[in-house]
Amino acid sequence: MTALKYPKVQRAGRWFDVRRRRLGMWAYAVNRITGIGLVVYLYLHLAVLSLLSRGPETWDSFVSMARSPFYLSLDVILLAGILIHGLNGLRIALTGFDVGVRQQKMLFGVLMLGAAILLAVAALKIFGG
Amino acid sequence: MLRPQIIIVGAGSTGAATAHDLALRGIDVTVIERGEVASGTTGRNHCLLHSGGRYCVTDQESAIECIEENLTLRKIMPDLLELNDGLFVALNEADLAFKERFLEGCAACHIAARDIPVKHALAMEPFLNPAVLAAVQIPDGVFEPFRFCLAFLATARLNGAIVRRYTEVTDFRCSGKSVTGVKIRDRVTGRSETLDADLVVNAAGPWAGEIAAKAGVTVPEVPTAGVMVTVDCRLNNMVLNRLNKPSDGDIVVPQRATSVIGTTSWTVENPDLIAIPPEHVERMITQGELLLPTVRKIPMRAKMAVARPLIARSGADAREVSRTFECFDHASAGVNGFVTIAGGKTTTARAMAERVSDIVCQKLGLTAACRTRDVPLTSYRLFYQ
Amino acid sequence: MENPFAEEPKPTAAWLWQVFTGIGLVILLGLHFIANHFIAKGGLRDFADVVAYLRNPVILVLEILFLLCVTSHALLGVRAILVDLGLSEQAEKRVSQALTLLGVLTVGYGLWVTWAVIR
Amino acid sequence: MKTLEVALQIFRYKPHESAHYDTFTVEVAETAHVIDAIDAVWAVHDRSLTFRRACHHSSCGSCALLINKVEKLPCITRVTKVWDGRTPVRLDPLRNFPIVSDLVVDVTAFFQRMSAANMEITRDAEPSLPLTVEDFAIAGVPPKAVQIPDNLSRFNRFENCIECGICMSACPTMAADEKFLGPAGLAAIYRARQKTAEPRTVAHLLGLADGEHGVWRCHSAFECTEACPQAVDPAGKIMALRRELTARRFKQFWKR
Repeated sequence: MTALKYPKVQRAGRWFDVRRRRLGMWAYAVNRITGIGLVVYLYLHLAVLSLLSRGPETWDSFVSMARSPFYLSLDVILLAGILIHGLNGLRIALTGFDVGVRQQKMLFGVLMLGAAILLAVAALKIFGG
Repeated sequence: MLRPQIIIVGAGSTGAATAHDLALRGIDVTVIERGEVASGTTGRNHCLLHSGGRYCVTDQESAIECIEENLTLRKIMPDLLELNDGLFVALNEADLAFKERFLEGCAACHIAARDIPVKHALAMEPFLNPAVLAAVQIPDGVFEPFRFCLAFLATARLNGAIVRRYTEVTDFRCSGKSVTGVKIRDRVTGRSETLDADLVVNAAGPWAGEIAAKAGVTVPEVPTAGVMVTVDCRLNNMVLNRLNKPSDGDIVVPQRATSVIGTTSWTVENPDLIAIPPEHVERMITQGELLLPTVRKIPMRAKMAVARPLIARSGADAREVSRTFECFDHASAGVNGFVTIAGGKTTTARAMAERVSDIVCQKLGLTAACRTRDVPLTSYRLFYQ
Repeated sequence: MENPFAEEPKPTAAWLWQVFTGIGLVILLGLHFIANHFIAKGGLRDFADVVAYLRNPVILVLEILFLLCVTSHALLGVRAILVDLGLSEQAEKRVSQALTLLGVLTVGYGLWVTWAVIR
Repeated sequence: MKTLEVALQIFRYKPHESAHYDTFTVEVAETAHVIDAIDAVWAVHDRSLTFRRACHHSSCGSCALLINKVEKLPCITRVTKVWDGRTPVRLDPLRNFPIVSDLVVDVTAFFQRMSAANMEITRDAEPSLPLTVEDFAIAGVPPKAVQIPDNLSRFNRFENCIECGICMSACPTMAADEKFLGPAGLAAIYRARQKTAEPRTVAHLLGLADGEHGVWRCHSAFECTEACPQAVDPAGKIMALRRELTARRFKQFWKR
């Protein structure tokens, strides 16, 4: 008897599909997306740091470029990713040790609110100098 | 000589238990079921493991069968039963007057019955109507019909039985006056084929008449529907019965986190499609309320209706028809190699299987004895593995 | 039929490491971010500043710890995503080996950059 | 009897034909459940339709499927809850299971997982009536203190888990990782572990859950708990197992 099985690729993409799913699923998807983004950033960052080995001039010219508003807004996006991933990570750690499991949705809400506030403060600081 | 091939039509409790019985006797069996296991009458069961108390006054033959099988099932499927006993409670003077007859009936049928203090009953059943006047505790229990059948079939399969689901019987192949095979259609592949059979056991419940008609014989069966209503909270630990003759809505069976109130009774034409009359549902709630006053406040979780395969006895109404079973050897109507097992209830499925298997063996000239009383069943989960 | 789920699998500490490095990151990344992008004038340090900063032994230890934490956390995360694809046992092993190698290279590179700055 | 006409768009698949949807319109009682509508399609329109069902009251767990793309038990889902009067109610087989035919899925892998822990289906470790606030919350009934006198035996009761496979269908991890023990399988290990204090059995049960594809594979999406029709809370059980496994690991570490 030949049973119908959906292709692996299609199934593997399910973590991405939040349609008709609930808050926990969104948290999972967002965590993954920010996680992937942060890994990419990590290696970019490490690559940029190699400029340090080329001496003061190279680095300082990079720093002056990176102080432009365009780079600063990229910083804000980075910070958003870090805050979301980090605070959601706290939810995963806490619930993973059986703390606040029943309140996980509220926990997520509170943590994301915290992330938003921190981001707003940080953005003011970044652009306000 | 080739090993005899037996085909069983229907994988409800009777078919499943018969497959197990025959397989245990070393006979090759194939079960043909048109849907999922227990998708007919057995599935939509009240889940009551009868102690016989319900019939000990009106139908002692059934009551004795029930208590015997109740004790046997405790041995062969101990893990599949919720054994909390049952209470028969009196709510008015008429009920109270029935108590003596009930206790006598239980004694006559060897059903252990204890007349317990009302205070005691209310302590065990905090949601029971506080106006209760008397309570008798008897060894009722709860099973789960789907897994009940799966366990029988899983064990049968370990002993070589074949179970074909989503396969329906379209016709019989006859040679002269004997049934020699079954024409089937697989509803998954769409293919039709004919299976050889030395004997066919018709265990199709309320559809037994329809199957028998394909072989040109009749079964005196009355498909009788009943409505059951499930509420969204478990209100009783034990099975609660009204202490009186069986009537509509006089029993509440707990099932997992719910309570199931049942039942009504009316004759139906087409057991495939039964419309649930809203007034029957309302009657279940009104009657259930008498036993458990909280019932009406709880949201309804499900309601179901299914036809029971009661055997007709001339002139009797549905409640009076005996709940016992009967085995019909259609050789008496001129068709060989074809027997029907009908009536009965899930609690007595093993006994029905024993009876029909004895007849099968006798017809085939085999001497293997029934062993289902003592052989414990394997895990129902193995059916799907 | 053999039941593949009835056998005890090899225990794993991957998730626990992910959580512990994650908790470490919340602290270390917090410090790293505040020190390098908020306290520093204009959100970034110039070269001389970086050198002075990293020559502080406490900072140096913290930054190296941070490097270890972030690398393992990131690569454990990548590994989780890859394992989630439903790999064969063989492929799972190869993914682990490749990511371990990548981790060692990453940390080595990080240490080299640090050394290049403070020497 | 008040009736309504409902349109069902049903997933169809047979090994000899390609997958597609068929739409049927049936008349059912206003108070009917989705299983009654499926039953009517089968009884009136198309006898080749295959679907699983037995109890019609959420105790067998066989009828689970996707109603409008969400995992539900059609036996306890009212037609009026999912039918807006226009868009056909879409019925699909459960996800993450091989599809045998139409709405029938192959549950072998699910029951293998349930067999691993060998969880009994009766439980006796706690009072059977809904004595906890949570149990009452399911029923929408305010909690009421119920005291069972000590001299009365405690009652046993069937487990809430009806092995319907809904959690396995809802779990995003299960979708890709076929080796994942899954919500119900892990919850079963937790229940079996709760029932015993025998050190070797406990070690075995915890050992079953301790692998790469055991408790640690869960990504805390909590979809299983959200979808479970029986309030089993598999995600909560996974987290409880994680805590015990973590504690055990620390203890072992310090003992060395």
